[in-house]
Amino acid sequence: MGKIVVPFGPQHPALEEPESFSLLLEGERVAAAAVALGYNHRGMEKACESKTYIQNIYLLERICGICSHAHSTCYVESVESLAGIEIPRRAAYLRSLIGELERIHSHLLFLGVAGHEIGFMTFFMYAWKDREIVMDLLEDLTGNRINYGMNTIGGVRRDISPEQCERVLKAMDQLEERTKYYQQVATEEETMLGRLAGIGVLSREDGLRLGAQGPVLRASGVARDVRRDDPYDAYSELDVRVATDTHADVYGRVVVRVLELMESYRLIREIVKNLPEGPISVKAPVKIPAGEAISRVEAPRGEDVHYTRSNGTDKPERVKVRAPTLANLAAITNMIEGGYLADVPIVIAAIDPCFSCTDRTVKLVRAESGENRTIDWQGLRQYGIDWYRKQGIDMEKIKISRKDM
Amino acid sequence: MKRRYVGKMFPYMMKMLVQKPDTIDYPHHHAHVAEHFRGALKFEQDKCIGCKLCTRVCPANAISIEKVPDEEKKYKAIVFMDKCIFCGQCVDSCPKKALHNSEDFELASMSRDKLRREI
Amino acid sequence: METTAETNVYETENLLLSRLYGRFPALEGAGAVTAKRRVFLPVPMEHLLDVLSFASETLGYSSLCTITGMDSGDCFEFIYHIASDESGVVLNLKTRAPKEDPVVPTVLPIYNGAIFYERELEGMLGVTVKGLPAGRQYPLPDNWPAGQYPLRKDWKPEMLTETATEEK
Amino acid sequence: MGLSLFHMLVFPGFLFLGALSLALEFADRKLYARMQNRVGPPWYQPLADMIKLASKESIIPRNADKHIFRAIPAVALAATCAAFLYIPITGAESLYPFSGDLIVVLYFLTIPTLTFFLAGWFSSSLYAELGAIRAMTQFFAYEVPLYMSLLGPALLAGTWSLSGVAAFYNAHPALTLVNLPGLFVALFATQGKLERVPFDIPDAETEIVGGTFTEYSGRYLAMFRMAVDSELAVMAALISAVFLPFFPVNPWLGLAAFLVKVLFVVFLLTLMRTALARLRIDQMVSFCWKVLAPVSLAQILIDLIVKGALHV
Repeated sequence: MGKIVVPFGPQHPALEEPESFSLLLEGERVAAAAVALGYNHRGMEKACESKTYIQNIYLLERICGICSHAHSTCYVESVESLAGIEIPRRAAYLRSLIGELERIHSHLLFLGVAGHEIGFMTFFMYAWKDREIVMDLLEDLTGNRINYGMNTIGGVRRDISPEQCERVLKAMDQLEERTKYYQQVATEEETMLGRLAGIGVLSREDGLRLGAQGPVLRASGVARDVRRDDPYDAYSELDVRVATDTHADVYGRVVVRVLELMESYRLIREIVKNLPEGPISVKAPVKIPAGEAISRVEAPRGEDVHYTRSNGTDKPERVKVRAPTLANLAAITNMIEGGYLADVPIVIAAIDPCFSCTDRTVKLVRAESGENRTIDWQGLRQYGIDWYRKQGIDMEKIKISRKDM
Repeated sequence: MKRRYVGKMFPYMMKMLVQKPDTIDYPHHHAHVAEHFRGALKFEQDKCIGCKLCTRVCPANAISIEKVPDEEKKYKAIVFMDKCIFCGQCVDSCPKKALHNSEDFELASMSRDKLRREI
Repeated sequence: METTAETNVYETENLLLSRLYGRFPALEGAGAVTAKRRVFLPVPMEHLLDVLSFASETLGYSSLCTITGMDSGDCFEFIYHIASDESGVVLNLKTRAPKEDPVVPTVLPIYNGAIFYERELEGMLGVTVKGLPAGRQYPLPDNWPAGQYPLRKDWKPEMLTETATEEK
Repeated sequence: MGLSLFHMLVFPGFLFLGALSLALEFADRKLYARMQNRVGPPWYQPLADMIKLASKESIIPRNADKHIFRAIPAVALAATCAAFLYIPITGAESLYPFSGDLIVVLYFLTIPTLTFFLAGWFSSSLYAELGAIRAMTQFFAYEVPLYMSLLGPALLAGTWSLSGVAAFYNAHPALTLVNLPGLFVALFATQGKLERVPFDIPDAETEIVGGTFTEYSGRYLAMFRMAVDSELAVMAALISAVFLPFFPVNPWLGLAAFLVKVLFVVFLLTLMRTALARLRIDQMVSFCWKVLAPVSLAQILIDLIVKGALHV
């Protein structure tokens, strides 16, 4: 068999979101890889310029379903810095609490996805079962399972009660025990180790050179963590220990995330124990004074960067978002090339990519591409209806209004 | 190097086999939501003073307040459930607490028209 | 905004600025410390690469957070956000290019991972990044009409519909 | 004539095999789900899936050879049905026993694998071709250990007839213990044959989408699904006939014993796919040649020694 180019995406069962990798294969080995991005471009940065600061919190929170709190925290922090607002300590602690819970749910999600990519569905089911614990907890604390809506300019929107604190601590004990079990499975199960160890290697030098971030970089032995290096929220008062590993492969990335889970449980206990009393928010002005600010937040997938410039009105002049996955993508071809096709899904999954974060950025009202798609979609729908009618099933009788396209 | 096993999860699997399943048979069993869940919006007509602050803060233009014709100081809210992103900012912003989130999350509908609710 | 009486509070930040001023006397006094660990410094376009490589090699600002490109009315403004692992300081180098002929040099030789940030400048603002290898545009789709740059302030979504209808 | 038509179409042929394979698929899926702490599908789910698939539109790729594309699933299904006729069900005796039917069954069972390869190859799709090549590579890795693992017990029994093998172990149940290594090899090889975890490499969805079946849809896919399900039933029946003795004389009791044994084999197969992760093709091949092949060789050796020692 000669060289063939295999499309890996934009629609592929291994990718949870549309993104395209073209793989040049020699037999089962990947000789070269190219990344094509932009399938999820939503024009959020442009949209931010026509919405108020408050509305933008909810818009930016929806950059990503998994690290929504990281994005909204990063944004409100840059706005607070512009407005010169000091948030109450309790609010800072609560932000950190939700941030850590989000990290737990994201990392457990990753563990499950890693199992799925290597065909280990049972591991996937168990990890996601335990992810429900933290999802329920988040629903209890914030009112939603994702897109928590916890942040507002000047603090947080919901306070937590002592009973909720108890529930948090109880869940942490439960999760810690489960995580220890996963650590055992991931480091001792032969078939799993065989698929994780030694693949997708990214050396420390390459990681630094290509600007990798978060757990990917930490698995290559670089202790970089915004929570410690450039503390925000309550992290300046907390003792953040950065988990690193030197395997520099997919296995290392799994180990780092498991260690970070343990670290998050410890941090959450510390936060709940030291939760200061007081108000949860301060009044913020509608119009933000002119200026510029940049803020960094350690999202579950790595460093998240927001830059905001204001012009003195109630709407920002420019909001720039850099999600962690974009930083890691430059390194991905480096990791895929030379490996097996069978390893591509797990190597891609191991950077825990979030392509809707990466592409973020307009709601193009009646844009040409959208118009086009609608026509295609209607044509497809009509085709489907006609086909079923030939089979004696009349879809028209099942009342679906035409407007619901 | 640690010891390696094939079938490490085996004991736990056997435990799960005899345990009650964690998932539920959803449409037949009700899904549980938390106490302060942010679901579909509810509106209390007699509290509304028609300030329309909610329509101004809404990031998704999902709510509009209209005057009830022929009646003094009476307003109705029209919520576009298909646009609503359930952030609850209108609830926070309402000065008279006329809006609140309910625990209703089962909003699927065959028609977009049905998602436009006058409440 | 100016760095005056807050010397002791912003010790690291001011040290950074003085080292930069020492190496590039032309920049003297231009920098501003806006908050803890946040330094903004306007740099003329011709000094940009020199300052970036000095910061990255000598000062340890080895991580490029991102590149912000924006339309500031009469010109394009670019901000290179670079960060140091040791101090956690983010140094923001601001530079400008005229709207008629917007060209910036590529920073790929200094920051190897900058490729998507620079592609984004090309795609969203219509800036020419000199030295960037040819490749697929990002983040806009392949069938995006030429000459449409969404992040320019004079661009409106309606413009896209008009052009597209003409093409039909 | 009428009776053999009944045998072919109703029992133990097409209808019984169909019902059995859907039941086994349900058992497999339910066990899989319960071990993962899920509720799992209701009992009629496999049948509902088949009906739904069969009522969907069948799309044939423009570049594919239409006739071969349509014929292949039917061939796969026919081969497994034919193999099933030679397996003992109600007692130690199968319907049409003859010396050498063990070999015939094994040959019938290679046909589905070949059809998977052909299906992938004639689909003119990248993923399907990759799947086809993987199916072939995997075929060469597990087939030899599988044959050898079944050869050992037959050698000990001194017959090439399945009914003969069954009758022999029914008479000497204790000798089954000698064949345990062969059972181990046969179970692993079966996972390879049925393309299930840890050897679901030819249709690993996260790597090559649908693998060999990528381009199949509608009733042709339904037929393939049916073929895979019945292959599971036939393999389970074959393993239970060779490795698990106890065939009562009463045909009803025999049927009950058959069902219990087949369920047990399916349970073992489900355990494997629940507890393990998918291997890479190179790991799979080296596992088959470095572990399974030596174990099956040792099995033959043990059988020969035991045969010599006991003079049976």
